[in-house]
Amino acid sequence: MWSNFLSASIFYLIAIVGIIFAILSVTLKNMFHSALALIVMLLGVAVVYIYLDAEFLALVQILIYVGAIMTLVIFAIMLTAEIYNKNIKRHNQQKLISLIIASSMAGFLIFVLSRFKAQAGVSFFEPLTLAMIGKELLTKYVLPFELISIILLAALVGSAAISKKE
Amino acid sequence: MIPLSHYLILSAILFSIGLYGVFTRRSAIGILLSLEIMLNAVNINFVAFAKFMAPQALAGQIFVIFTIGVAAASTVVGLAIIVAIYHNYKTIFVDEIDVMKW
Amino acid sequence: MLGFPLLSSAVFLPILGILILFFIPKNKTALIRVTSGIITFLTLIVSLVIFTHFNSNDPGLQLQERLSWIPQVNINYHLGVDGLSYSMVFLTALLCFLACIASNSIKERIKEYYIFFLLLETGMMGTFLALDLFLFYVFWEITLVPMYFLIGIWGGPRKEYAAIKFFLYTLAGSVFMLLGILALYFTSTPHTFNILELTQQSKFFAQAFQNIVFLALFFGFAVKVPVFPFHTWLPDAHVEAPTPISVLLAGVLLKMGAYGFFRISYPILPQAANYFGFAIAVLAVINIVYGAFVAMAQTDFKKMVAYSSVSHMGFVMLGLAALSPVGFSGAAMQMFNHGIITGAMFLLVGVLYDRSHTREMGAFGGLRVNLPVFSAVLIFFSMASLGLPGLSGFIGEFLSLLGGFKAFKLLTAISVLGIVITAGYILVMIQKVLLGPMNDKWKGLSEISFRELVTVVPLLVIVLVLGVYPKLALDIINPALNLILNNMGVVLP
Amino acid sequence: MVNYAYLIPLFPLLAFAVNIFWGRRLKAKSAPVAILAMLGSLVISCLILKEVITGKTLEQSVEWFKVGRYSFEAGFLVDPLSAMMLCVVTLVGLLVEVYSIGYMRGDKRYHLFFAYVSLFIFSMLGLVLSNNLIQTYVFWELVGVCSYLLISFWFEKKSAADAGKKAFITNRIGDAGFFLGLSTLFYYLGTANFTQISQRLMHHPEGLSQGILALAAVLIFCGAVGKSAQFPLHVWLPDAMEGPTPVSALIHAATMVAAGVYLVARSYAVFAAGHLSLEVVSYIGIITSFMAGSIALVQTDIKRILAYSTVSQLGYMMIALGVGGYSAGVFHLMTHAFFKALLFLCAGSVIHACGVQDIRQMGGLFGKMKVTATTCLIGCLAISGVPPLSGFWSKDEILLSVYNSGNRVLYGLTLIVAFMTAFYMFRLLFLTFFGKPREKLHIHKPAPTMDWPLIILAVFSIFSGFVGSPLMGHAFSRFIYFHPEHTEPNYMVMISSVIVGLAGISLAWVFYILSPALPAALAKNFQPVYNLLLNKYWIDEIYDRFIIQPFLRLTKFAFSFDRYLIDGAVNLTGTSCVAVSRVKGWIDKYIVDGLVNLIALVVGALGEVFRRLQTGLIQNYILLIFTGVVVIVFLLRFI
Repeated sequence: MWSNFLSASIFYLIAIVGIIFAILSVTLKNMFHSALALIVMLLGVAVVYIYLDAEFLALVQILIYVGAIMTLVIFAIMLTAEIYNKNIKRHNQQKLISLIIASSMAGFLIFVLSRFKAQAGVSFFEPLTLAMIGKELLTKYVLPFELISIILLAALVGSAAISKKE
Repeated sequence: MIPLSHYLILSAILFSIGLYGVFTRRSAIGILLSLEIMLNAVNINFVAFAKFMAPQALAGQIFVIFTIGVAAASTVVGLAIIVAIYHNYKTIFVDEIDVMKW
Repeated sequence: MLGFPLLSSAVFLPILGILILFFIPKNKTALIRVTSGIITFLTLIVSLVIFTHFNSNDPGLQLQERLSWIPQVNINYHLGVDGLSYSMVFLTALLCFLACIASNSIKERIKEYYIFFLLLETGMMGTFLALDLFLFYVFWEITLVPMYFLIGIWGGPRKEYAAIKFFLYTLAGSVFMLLGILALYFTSTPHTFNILELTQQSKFFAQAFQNIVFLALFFGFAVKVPVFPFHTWLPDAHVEAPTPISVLLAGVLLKMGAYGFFRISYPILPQAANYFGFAIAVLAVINIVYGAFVAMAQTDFKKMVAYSSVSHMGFVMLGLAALSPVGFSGAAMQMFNHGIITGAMFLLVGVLYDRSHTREMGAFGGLRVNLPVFSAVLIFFSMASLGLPGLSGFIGEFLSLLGGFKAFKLLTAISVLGIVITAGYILVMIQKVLLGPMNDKWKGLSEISFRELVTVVPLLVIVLVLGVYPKLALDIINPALNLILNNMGVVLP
Repeated sequence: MVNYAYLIPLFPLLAFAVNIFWGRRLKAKSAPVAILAMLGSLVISCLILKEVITGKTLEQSVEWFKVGRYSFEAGFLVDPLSAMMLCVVTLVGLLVEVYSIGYMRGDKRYHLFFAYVSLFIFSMLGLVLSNNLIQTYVFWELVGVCSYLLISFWFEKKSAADAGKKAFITNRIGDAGFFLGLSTLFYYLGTANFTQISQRLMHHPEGLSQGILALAAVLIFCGAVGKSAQFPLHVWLPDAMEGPTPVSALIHAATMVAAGVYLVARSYAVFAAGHLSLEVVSYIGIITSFMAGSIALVQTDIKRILAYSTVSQLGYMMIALGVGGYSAGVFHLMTHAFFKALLFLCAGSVIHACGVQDIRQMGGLFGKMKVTATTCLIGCLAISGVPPLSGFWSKDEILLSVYNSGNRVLYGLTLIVAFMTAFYMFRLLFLTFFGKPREKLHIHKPAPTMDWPLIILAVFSIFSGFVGSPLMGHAFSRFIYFHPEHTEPNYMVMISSVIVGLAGISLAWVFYILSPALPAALAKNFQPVYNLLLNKYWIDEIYDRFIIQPFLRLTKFAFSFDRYLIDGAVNLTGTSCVAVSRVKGWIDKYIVDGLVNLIALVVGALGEVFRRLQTGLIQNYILLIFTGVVVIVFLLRFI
């Protein structure tokens, strides 16, 4: 029981940390800082994946998001934004209304979801293994798998073409 | 045991935060970051539903893998576009790029 | 029945030429001119080939081509040729070819010019060959559009006025014509646009109906002929049009009206033709005398020739009204000859105008001194125009008058006055332009060039040959005319 | 030989073709071409005449063209009348052409002259040979054109060009009548063939009244009036003297103007059938001959005198035909052709020699131009009717027929005309060749080619009369024979004509040799008459004032009528259409279109408001989208 409680409380902690860092990420004036905050949030999401018995996804989350994408984003920030100039406004004038809309959205969703009772009987199951994921990917989902690799390649070439100086 | 609704509420909160970021960020990169938040919120939904509704199916996890892949691709392209815009307009603030106006 | 659609090829060869012209760049003017020349020449050749397949003893319509076009309302693509239409087809082909050569004087927007020119030829050919009223109407209208542009773009100083007047006037006429055609269509049983079938049904049409339809058609055709008082578009259009177009206008377009009477009004509505005979004769005589009077008053060379056309076309109407073999032959001959002679006159006026840029007859004088060849040719055609025996103009006038005399003695006696006045204005013209002391102003005027001579010499030969031996033409035309008269119930001896 | 009659006109046609196309290269050689052709025609004509005298006639025709029931034919008719005319035309033609070699030498359009003359001869011969009225009409007109071309041969002179035009138009007026006449005949008889016309008239066809026949005859006579310069269409002939003199001799004296007489003779059957018509012919003839003769009395231009003389003589022939003296008229036609051609050629020589045409400037030319003067004297004697020259015999025949017709007034008038003829001819002769030179004129002697034709014509003028004289038993009238004529010689008539002629000559001698001052005094005393004659009865002026000017005004009026009334009506239709459409346009623009514009305006205003939403800022859009989503969700959930 204790372990259950512990794990639950760790989850809520992680969730709150993730939310806080997410908020930081969208509100911080320094773009570099907000990128770092985002990394923290992403790590938090990885933990949530572990809670959901998706260890492989957690790993992918850390490797791809934190390791690859965020590095890229930081490079882009370095290249473009004047990070240290505090005088530049980082947010536009529609903050208030955005807040209202976003929070009402959230409130509404919470309102709905909180009344949502999931069915029981989800506790006994065989854990899904990495091998099964690999097998599925190369058999049932081979076409989307190949497609995604092509998309990645296209994105690679396309981004190189776009950002090339005239 | 954490109920499904809590995962979903977490996801909803994250999504709304991302939405707020998209609404308010002036910098294009900031918007991109907020988008990542939203994507992650969605991914949480996928995995959570997969775990609670169809535990034997791998579809949820595999979808997330694809989503991550597509997100990576879109981020890359988006960043490239931002760099290109920066070359042309010497700014990455989207409220200064209003050529789509009437 | 011949396998090869000869008549269609005569009609659509110019269209082919237009398609070829589309692919020739605008600035290759020489190529454009040569191409159009070749196309018109080929059309002429086709018209001669038609003659070799033409049996002049057969009075009916030959070489017929018939395709269903709009079967729902019984409209056919139906062509055919008889002696009467052959003379017109040949005239069209010949004058188009010569006018095409004469078009060298056109210097701007050449490609468009030739495109319109060839379109005009198709329209004229089609009008003379069509045996379906609907098709006839379509071709009739086709001629209108290119003519409008040809006058309106390449014309003289008042070209817009002339072009619009021409267009609206003839359009107003053809609207009535269309009404007449539709009336015929809905009255015939079974409904048909076929001229031959309508001719067969002519006896079932009531007199009153015939009269009304005849008047409607008359208005359409009379504008084109032109019959007094619908003639005022003619001087304007003729004067403003460029030379080759005046040639076609006077040479061919006017004949379309008269041809309409021959082919449609008279055979299909014989009783009405009989009923209105006297009225038409009166108008014809007014045409002859009045046209000559007005021509006499002109100082502008081209205008004089234009009004002389009014006068000469009066003979056609007189011959028609006579409703006898002699009158009809005269009218048909006069149609052909007027085309040739007036065509040549306009060409010659053009020759003079190209050099001097004036058409005031009074401004010239004594040109015969240094333009002997031009003068000889002009005098020749002037004599033909005033109906000198031995030249073709005489035969038409003579037969028309002879036919007219049988039917309307007094009217014909009055119209003979027209001959005298014609001599008057033609001679005044010759004197003003060619005779008298030489005007020093025109000392430098160059003689008629070889190319210009080429355009008039064939006409000259025709005028002479037909004048001396009219049998050539009459033997082709007469069987067809006799058939028309027979169908109309005119008793032939 | 008769079968080859068609060759006669063919030769000159050939010569015409050669000269018109290659004349410029032939230059002086164009004359021999024409003359050779003429010679050929003359030879054939003479041979034919010889055969015709033996009683052979021939009519041949081919179909020219056929319309309906009518066949129009081309053919030739060789009978005594045409055979005689052929010889006269070819002979005079030949002599005139020979004469022209000298007369036209050095002219710029030398070859054209011979071309035209050849064409004229061709047409004239065609006219003579025609066997039907339509063919006659064809050549009739052709002859007129040649005349036109030759009169205005020196077209640089305005007067020549005017004269040509006048001649042509005046002739056309007559031709119009001719045309109607032939149409009438053709319509009622169904044929235009001379022989068939005569035959059918003999059988008195039904429906053909005297009146119609007379009308047809008079209409045909209109043509003759035009061509033969009879009153009232005589005005062109004196003006036609603007042409070269040989042309005047050939066309306007000997041949073409005689065509009118020939036409009347040819269609005499018609005239004889319509009674009234012959009277018309004789009255026109006497009016013409009297009027022209009196005008000739006072003219001073040598050619004009001859021209009026010609008109007068043609009137004479008409009188003869009118009173039934068929052979007399034709006989005079022949003799007149010779002596009038002779006189004209003489005049030509004189003009050529001294360069002036006014006889008052001449005088005393006898010594310098012996051949010309002598032949001219012969011509004058012949025309004055002095026996035994040709004119005497033919004039006597005419006087005899007039006398026999019983119309004494007519007879008296013809005698007066004969007197006048003798007077003015000798007036011309005396003033030109006798007395003293009135002005110093440089005289060049005529070339021999100009003298020889004179001599030949003089010979014919002397002797051609004998063929019709009682001495040879009226051989001519028996040859030409139309119907039995009174051929008994009447010595009273004969003597009276001689006396009248001699009286005229004597009076001229008194006036112009004996006391040259007399004419002027006479003119002064009879000023009005003198003026009347000098101004040719003011006929030209009357025509100009009462016919030509009103006509021209009428044409101007017709043109204005056309321009302003008819075309005005058309334009009015056009303008009123435009006006109506203006009104409709206004309605369209401000009412119908106004509504449309109002709607557009409202939409535009709204757009002006709502376009504020279109900021171009993507974030605004997203915000709005989600606002929408939220609102919708709330609405769905709570309402």
